[in-house]
Amino acid sequence: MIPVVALIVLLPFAAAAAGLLGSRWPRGGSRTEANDRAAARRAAWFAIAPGTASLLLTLWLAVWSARASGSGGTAFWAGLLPGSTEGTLTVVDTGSVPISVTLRADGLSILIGVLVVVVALAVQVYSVGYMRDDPRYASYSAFISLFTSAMLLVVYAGDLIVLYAGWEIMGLCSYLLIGHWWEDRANSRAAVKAFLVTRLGDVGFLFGIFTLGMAAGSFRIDAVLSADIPTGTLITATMLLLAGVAGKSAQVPLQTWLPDAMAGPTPISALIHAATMVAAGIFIVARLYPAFLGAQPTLDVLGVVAAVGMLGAALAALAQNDLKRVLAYSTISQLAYMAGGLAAGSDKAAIFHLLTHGAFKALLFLGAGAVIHHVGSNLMSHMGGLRTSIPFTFAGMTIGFAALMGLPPASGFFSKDAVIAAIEHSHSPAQPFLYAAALLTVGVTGAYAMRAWLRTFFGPSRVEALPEPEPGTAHVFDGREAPRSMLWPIGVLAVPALLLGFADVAEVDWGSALVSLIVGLLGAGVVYTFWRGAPHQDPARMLGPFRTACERAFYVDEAYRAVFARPILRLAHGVVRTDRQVVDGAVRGSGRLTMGLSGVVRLAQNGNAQLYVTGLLAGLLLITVAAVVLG
Amino acid sequence: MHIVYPVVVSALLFSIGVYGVLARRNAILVLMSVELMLNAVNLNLVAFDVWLRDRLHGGQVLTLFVIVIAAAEIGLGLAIVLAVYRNRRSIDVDRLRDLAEGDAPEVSPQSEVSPGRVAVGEDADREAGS
Amino acid sequence: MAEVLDVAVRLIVIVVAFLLLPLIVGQMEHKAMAHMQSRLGPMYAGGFHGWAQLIADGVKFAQKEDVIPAAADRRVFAIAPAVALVPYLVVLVVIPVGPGLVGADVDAGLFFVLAVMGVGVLGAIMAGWASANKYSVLGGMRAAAQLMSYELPLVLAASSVAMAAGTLSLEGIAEQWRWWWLPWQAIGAVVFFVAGLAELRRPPFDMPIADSEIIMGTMTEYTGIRFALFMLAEYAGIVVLSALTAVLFLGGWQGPLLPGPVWTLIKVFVLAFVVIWVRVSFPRLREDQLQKLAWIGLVPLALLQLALTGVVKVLMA
Amino acid sequence: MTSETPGFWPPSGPEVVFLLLGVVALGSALLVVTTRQLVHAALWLVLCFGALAGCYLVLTAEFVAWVQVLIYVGAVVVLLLFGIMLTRAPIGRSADLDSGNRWAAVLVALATAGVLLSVVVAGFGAAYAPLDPGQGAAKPLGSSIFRTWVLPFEALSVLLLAALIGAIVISRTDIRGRE
Repeated sequence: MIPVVALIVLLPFAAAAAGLLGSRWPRGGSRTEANDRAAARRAAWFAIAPGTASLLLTLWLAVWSARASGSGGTAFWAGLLPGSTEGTLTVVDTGSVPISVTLRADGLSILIGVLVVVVALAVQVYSVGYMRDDPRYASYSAFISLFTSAMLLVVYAGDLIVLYAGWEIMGLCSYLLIGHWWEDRANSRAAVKAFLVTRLGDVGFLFGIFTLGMAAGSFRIDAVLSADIPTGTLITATMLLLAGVAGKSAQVPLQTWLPDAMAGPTPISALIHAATMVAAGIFIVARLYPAFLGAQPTLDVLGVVAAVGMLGAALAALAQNDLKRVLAYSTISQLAYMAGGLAAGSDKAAIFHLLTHGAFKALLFLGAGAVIHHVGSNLMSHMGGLRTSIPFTFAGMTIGFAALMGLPPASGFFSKDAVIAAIEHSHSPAQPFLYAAALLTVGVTGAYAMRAWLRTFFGPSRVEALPEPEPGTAHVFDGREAPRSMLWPIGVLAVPALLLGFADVAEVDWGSALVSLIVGLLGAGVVYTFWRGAPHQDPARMLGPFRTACERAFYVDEAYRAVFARPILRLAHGVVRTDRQVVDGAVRGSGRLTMGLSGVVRLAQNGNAQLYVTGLLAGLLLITVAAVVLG
Repeated sequence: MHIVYPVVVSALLFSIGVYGVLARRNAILVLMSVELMLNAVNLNLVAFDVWLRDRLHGGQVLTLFVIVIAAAEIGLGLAIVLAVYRNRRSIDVDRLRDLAEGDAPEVSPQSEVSPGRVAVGEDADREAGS
Repeated sequence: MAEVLDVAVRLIVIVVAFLLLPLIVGQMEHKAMAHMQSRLGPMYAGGFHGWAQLIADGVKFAQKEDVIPAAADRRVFAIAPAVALVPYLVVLVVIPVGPGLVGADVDAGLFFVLAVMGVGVLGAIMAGWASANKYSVLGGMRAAAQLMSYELPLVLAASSVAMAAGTLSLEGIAEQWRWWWLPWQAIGAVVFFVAGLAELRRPPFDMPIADSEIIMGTMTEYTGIRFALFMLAEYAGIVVLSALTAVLFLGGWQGPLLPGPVWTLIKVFVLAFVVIWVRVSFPRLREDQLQKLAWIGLVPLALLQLALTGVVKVLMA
Repeated sequence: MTSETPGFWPPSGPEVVFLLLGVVALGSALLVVTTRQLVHAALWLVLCFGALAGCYLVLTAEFVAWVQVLIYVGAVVVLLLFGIMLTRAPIGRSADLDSGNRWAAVLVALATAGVLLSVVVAGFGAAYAPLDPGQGAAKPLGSSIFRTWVLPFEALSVLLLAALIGAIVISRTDIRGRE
């Protein structure tokens, strides 16, 4: 089955290469509108056809795995998809620990793989409509393909170094895609920020890989997991890996890049926040879960991080005016749930929530894209009363918000319940804190989901008073429902978002589910009450003086700027000044000193021959006198 | 005859010539001073020739040679001085500063029309033609 | 005491000769030139053929106001006539009239004569420069250039005869002279005489005072007694040149029948007459012609004479 | 050498004459380097050279004396005057015949005089040479030149020729260097 896996990974890669190199061939030179349109059409085919093929192959792989009689395991995917396969394509000899280019397909990777290809294909199809008039659509779709390919590589990698390669390519692609509208300085800044912050985590990640690899004597995941590694080493390695996880999955304290990454086109947000990049962090922990289980302090840290992240991000989401930023903070919050699930010892709950979250968050983002596409603005204060003008999107997003809030029967209800139940029953030292945070977050989640839903689709319509669209936002306003290529993915994604939860319906802990449901509804109800009182106004006013802090995400960016950026800038300025004044000054000063001295000497070199002769004779006399006196 | 007399006269004459060479700015005056120095040497030569009673008359013969060389020198020197005068309208040795490092202070701005040739003062425009 | 008397007598004789001979030559020029130009010349002063004309001229010059131009360099202007005149007086001292009849016998007499005559030109240059007159300066420069050019053939021709005689003493040369030296040293004689004329700035070599070009050249600003001194210097120069030529090339006092000093005087006056004759006969040369004559005429000729003398000398020895 | 060296006082006749001429020569030389009129400098130079010729005569170097007069006074000074006139020397005083480093020149000249005088007085203070007329006559000098010193003489004539050609080439404006 390894060739099939390789094909799944390579097809999007080939699509990326073809889209980058071939979409304009053979008439690449002239940038006429007709050419652009033809190139976009061709690029769309290049993007969608391999994506579809990849999806079909993944499904076939899943079917094969389901039928196979696998080795089994504790995780639920082992029961669902018991078949697994692993194959080494080549071994790169490095002189110490060899790198084996290994692919591995088991239940976990196939599950995530399905999520990835489905969301990616949905995003590609959606982008055809969303980015219809963009002159750089070809490179955009090619980057998405490359992104998909990289994520699939991460998912199917059987070797940590191979995994790391995909991991890094993803970082690159996120940079390219977030900065797609680089004409606006803010967008390119956001791209650079995302790149740098995730890179900060990647450093730790890379060293974590090295630590593990060195300790195990191999980079192969099997070997690493089965190796007998001392606990200290394991804690060090997992802590380092955690940095990478926090970076990629936007966990505290490296979460700041994600809200800013909303500068990219909305489908990109869907892709990054639902299926690929942020999922990668959670996936890695799940993949290496045995190692993490051996390092309890790491899991404790992860739990604290998750607790802080889920509540803080949810509160921040509650105060945002930008619909996409609401969803972004929501993503951070939900990812923190998954991290919490992992910290609580249940990788199954985390992956389950990852899957459902991937579905409903992609749905929400694509729906938000459709709304933005319709309104021409990201800001909820510009929206309102949209349920009548875009009913299809309204329906899709209602399902999405329900899943987010954890309302039955939407998928989020089951997965979140699983996570909360896992937290409730865990024996981690951070358990009480984590549990309290999780429950509180459920309430806040209900509140902000309700608020976003109400602000967007209910209340008075403010569409007519719109200003011209700004760069960096969706740039087409046609006042109708979005094109069909955008609606189809919404419809398709709505199905798993609604129904995926029933996959695990048997294991629902109804007690804790009821508690969380009540808390969630309580939060939603408070918001609804506030909203009923004054539909024109933002229900976030209930936060009172706390609102600004929430809106600014508790000043983390400012704090970072004050703690890291400014001192570093000051240091850099100092270094520059030192270089200019001390180092260059020494160089220039020595030059100037030489020039000055030579200037003094030059005074004698004034071209007056008589002066020369005078000096000559004076010297001669001195020598004579000296010779006579001394001799 | 005490040899010290001609030798002292010679030494003083030489010193006077030294002063002239160093202090005079007109090139012809400098040439004259050089002649004074040469004459001082000649006087010395003659005096020592007499003192040593040289049978070969080396001193006096050398004096004659020096005189001849002085004549040749004055001919060439004047030719050079005249060539300089033709080009620069000046034979002040302290204004002939092409050897100076950097800009010679004497070069007036309007005279920098032709590089490599420092024309002095208002004579710059009516040079050559002779 | 006798020595002092001897020296005194000699000097007195020389001064008398120095005062008398130029006058005679001047008077001769007056009359000879007049006759050559078919006129009488001065006829009234002193009676017989105006013999006292030059004395009268001298008196007139002495009476004239001594004018010095305001812009002139006064001291140099004043000294210049003396510088022009004195060398000829000094030269006369060493010219022998007969055997032993000489003011002072100098070992290197020929050299002495040539050296001192060269100094005379300084007078012309000083006069030309000090007058603060551009014509005068031009004249002075011409005089200097002329001196520079003609000094060379003069010295070369003189050295030829010195070589022939084997001595630099004028008396010695005159003693050594034989009749066949006339053809042998003919070229040298002509060169010497012509170059001497040029050095005296006599016509046709009188560019420094060419009146039709530069008014009166070096003498433009001179009047009265100073002008008279320049004229005196010129005639004294004629006497000196004639005497030198006679001593060097014509055997000096050597001659049949008549006593030596008489022969000398005859030769001197004949040569002086030739000088006058040349003046009347030839037009003035142009400046470039003058230089050309010196450098491509006289110098090669003098060198030729020198070579000839040397060859003959070697053959005879 | 005579075994008995006369004292400095009283000076002999030639010595008196020599000293007088020396004073004249030094005085006129001083005027040459200090006068503010160019042409006067040349004329004082004539006097200086003349006095020096007299010194040579006193020192029995007769031939050298006349050569001095012939070449220096008759040729060199005339050439210098020629040059002065060609460079348009003004009549009267020129304000700027001395350059700026005059005082340095005075110092150096005085130092030179001091050094030379101390050396020669220390070295030759007692030297005495009786004057012997005829030593510097043309004949012994000529035979010396053309016997012993004939090779330097020839070399010198070549030098003179070279100087002659050089002076012509330099002063003629119609002779151009090879382009």
